[in-house]
Amino acid sequence: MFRRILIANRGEIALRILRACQELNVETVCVFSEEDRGAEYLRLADKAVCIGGPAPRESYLKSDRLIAAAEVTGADAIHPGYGFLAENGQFAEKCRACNIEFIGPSVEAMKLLGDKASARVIAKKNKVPTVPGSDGVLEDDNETITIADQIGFPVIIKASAGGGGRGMRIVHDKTDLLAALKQAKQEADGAFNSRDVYIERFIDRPRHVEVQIIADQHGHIVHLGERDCTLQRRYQKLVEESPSPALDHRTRENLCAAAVKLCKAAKYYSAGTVEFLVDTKSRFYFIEVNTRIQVEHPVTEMVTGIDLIKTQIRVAAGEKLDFDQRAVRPHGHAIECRINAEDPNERFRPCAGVVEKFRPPGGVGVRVDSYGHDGCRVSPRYDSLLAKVIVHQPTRPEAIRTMQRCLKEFVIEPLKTTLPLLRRVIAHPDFHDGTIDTGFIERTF
Amino acid sequence: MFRRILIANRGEIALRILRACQELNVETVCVFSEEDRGAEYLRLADKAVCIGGPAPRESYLKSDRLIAAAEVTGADAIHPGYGFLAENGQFAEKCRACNIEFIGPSVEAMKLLGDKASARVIAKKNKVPTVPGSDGVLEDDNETITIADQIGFPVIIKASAGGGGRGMRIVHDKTDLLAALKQAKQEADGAFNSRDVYIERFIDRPRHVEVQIIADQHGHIVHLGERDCTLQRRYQKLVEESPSPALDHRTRENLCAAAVKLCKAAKYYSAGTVEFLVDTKSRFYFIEVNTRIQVEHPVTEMVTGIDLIKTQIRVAAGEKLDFDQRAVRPHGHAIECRINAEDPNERFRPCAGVVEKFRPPGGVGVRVDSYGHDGCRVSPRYDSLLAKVIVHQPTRPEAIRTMQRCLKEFVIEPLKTTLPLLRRVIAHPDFHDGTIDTGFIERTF
Amino acid sequence: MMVTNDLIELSLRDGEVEVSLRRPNPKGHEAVMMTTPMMAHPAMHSPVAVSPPAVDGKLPGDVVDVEYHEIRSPMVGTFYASPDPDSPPFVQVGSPVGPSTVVCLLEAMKVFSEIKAETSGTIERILVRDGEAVEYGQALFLVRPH
Amino acid sequence: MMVTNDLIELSLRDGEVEVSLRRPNPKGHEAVMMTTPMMAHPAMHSPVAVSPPAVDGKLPGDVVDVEYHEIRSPMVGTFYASPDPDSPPFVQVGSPVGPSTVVCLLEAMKVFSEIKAETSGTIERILVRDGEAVEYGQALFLVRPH
Repeated sequence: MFRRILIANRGEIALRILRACQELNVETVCVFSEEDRGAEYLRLADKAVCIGGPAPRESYLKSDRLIAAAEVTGADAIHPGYGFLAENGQFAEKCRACNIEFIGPSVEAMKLLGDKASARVIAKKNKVPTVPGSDGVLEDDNETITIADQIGFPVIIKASAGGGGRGMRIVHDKTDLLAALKQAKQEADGAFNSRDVYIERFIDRPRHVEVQIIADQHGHIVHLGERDCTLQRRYQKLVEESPSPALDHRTRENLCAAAVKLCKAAKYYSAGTVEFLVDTKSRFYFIEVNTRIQVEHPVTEMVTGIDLIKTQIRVAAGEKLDFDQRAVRPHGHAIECRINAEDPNERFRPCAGVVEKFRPPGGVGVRVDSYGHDGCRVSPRYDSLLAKVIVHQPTRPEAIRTMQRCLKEFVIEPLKTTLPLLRRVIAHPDFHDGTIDTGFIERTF
Repeated sequence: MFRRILIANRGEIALRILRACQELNVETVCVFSEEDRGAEYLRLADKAVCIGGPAPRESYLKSDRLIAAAEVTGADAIHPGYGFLAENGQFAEKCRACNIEFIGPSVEAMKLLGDKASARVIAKKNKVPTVPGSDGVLEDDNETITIADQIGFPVIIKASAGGGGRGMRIVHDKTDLLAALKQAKQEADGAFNSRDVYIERFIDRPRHVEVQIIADQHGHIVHLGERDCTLQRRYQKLVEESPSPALDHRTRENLCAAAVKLCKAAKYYSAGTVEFLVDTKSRFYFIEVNTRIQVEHPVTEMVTGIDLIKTQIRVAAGEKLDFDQRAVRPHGHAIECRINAEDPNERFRPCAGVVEKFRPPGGVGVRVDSYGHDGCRVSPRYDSLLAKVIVHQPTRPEAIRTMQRCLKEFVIEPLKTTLPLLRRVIAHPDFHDGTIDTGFIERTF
Repeated sequence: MMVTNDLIELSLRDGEVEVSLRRPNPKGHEAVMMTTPMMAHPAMHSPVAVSPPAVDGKLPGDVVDVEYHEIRSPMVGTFYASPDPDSPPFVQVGSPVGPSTVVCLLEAMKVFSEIKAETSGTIERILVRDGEAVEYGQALFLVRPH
Repeated sequence: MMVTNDLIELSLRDGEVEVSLRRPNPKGHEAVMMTTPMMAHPAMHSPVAVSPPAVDGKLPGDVVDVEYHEIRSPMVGTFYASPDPDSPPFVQVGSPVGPSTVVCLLEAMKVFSEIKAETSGTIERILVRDGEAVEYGQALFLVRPH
């Protein structure tokens, strides 16, 4: 096991990793930016090191400073958390070149699965379903027509350089295809200075379901079931749950098996997540792999009873998984809500300032992961995630009820947060019925 | 189900019951004394009613005021929590006479099992082992010798009116018996103005192990395993855990079966606890029944996943248990530490005042039941219990490690608490080894 | 139903009849401390300082340093202003009261208790309505001392 | 090992060499803001106001309104007072410095960076020991301006 781990992150995930290290009897070094100086969670670390200015690129994204901090404090491993450098292969490579273990997958696996295009190739090779599409830039109109016919309508045209909806066109009928293609190329050119577009099958009203993987460096790989993260606001997950209310037993088995197959093919170890879209007919399509721990990992911890961060650290230290697939028996239902410091009336602009009153909920089956407390500061420079409320109950209706109770109980003043929105979302009959899709929040609220 | 429950208690257990009610969609009425006016947990209740002055006998013990408060607020049930009126049969009777359900066992069962002497009679009748003893006051010297011979040495002589060690004499050898008897009688006379004494087998270095029972009004009764509460300070439990580290499988089965048999014989329903002493040879002896929910109930909730307060309310409303004995499958290990506002340097005198800084621990498998927060007031008039830290992990060593981490993380300022003592206790090798007995703290710290 | 004799006997047995008088604010402030009614949100239970003229336009005069007394509820129950539905109320605004003047009935667990003023003066305000639930310590009347 | 030429080039490539100067307290207070060394408990990391005469008896004079400048670490690394173990230190207490005077080396990831004073004055105090680890923003020297 490692002697001392440097935690290259901040806020709730830094605290989460710190607690895991302490339970493994590993010393901790926390880094902080000048903006985070004095944060209470730093008090719990064995050492705390200022690494730079408030802006992420001056501190938490500065790989050399992080490695230097590990060197001067004698840390033999770095946990990157999520965000910042967690999926940066070069950083992982640099760490290991300096004899500091990067707690995550091998650089090879990160590159293979972390890159969308390469992951898609591996998926296809291993018969993991992907969204049918052009597999690259469309060259001419005739090719487009041929491919669209193969894919089947409706299709969606997307800008290769794009994101956020710009340059996208949904085409329901072949006769509209070429006109839409022209428009999409023009839009892509205007927005991204590139006319490159590709097409995919358009998945209407999909659910977002992902599979948690954990694997050691000795070839043992298991999945820990799925998380349903369909409840999103502008591609940001807001509510996650496990098991998915929309999967039947067989789809679940196939989905998890596909995720394992993909990771095995890439010789993946550490914790990772394989993300899928599931359509209204329970067909699933691989979209991407997150080669790190995720914000919503506690949902899986609650239903499986397995501490993902501790396990991730153990396998990084070369230990074998001490459980196999049969020993993973999820029970009950868990839901997580993300409480962001954002103003719903100001188009969810992050709110910053001092939290004067912070009263998290408690009780049976309730966990709150947060760095919050009376008097804590929320910085405008970083992710607005202030707290995660996770509940675990025997059944989904009970879990929903407990979450409602918790959201009612939670007091954060005076900052605006997503609490009021979440209260409405969790109380909505469509959420209870499990009949939502990824566009639910935009359509409904 | 009830429409509205009045919670006839305060502090952490009032909050605990309140949360259970909310999850059952039952409205809540909280009562409070003038001393507790403004307490934050009252804010969570649907209604809050002041029932009297600061002294318990002027408020929380005033049964007529509690019932009047239930009547004027339209509450159809009263949850007594623990302490105060929770084991008062007259109060239970009065409630029901006013058509307000008392959430607890029948008055008959309370009387049968709540009274030590009568419970002992039922235990004997049902072949539940009790501490062998004189079953009443010793009449003369000859009788004493005969009985002591039957019991077997060592024996302990106790004052019938006594408690707290006074009038007690341990006798290891027959030749010392009569002299000790004379001394004990004199001491009893001096201390309690009564020469009545009785004898029992002296159980050397016992463990305190108790069995959690839950039963409905339709004849279904199950046990939820045991709790080991051996770690006590002056007969006050400080640390509780489940399962007991000292029981083998067979003893556990027999112990739990004995508890069920006893409660069944008394037609007991609701939650209840059957307490035993276990000697160094794994022989167990029934001591008493607590006909109410206990402070340490969360330990059982963590290992079984069953919400005891919700279940208690459901069976009080006439519902059947929705699980049977086979469905109860405790997993992992749970430990609870009681954080009392007491000064260990002042012989554990309760500390009162304002908590300026309250930073409870969190993380995987951690639950904190507390009414504490920055700025909360701790009154000298009530129980000094400020918080309960409960941890749940796959194994006992992991649970101990998590508890150590939590006790380190917990900050309560500026009041003195049992935190420093608990940190030393949990770190003690004898606690790790599970080789302690009820006298451990007095001997060791 | 309202057999007053019985009630007093019963309530005395329970030691429930007692009237606590709120002393004027020690700082000599013109405000009267009041507790809000039971049904209000508990966060509002803390005493609120109110300038008497702002409370009720009918309060006579503009003298700001009057020290009102409160007659507060010694129990939890239901407030009745009159001995029975067909009778006039025990007291009204302007009624003079002495220590033993009965000002209302409080009912709890079907037992009616007569509440006495325990102070002398004139009823300035009645703070609860007939049939309303009251909690312990709740102000029922404001009395302007002689 | 300490090939200074290489180091500067490398460190410049990484954009690591930068010196931040702490301005005097805007309120004109006599205190100098200091950060405590990295190894200290983080709770002590917040800047501490210290009156210069109390920091070190050797500080010359009793003038309390001197505005010292700090030379602070622009990076995380190990502090070296001299170019190599056998050489004298770059500067000592009393040494005059100008903006381009090299005051120490900082090593990180086997790269040595020369740190310049970036201010003019006299070295009043050296706040870290040779070979000590320093964090970003940590005060290394106090400079009494001319």
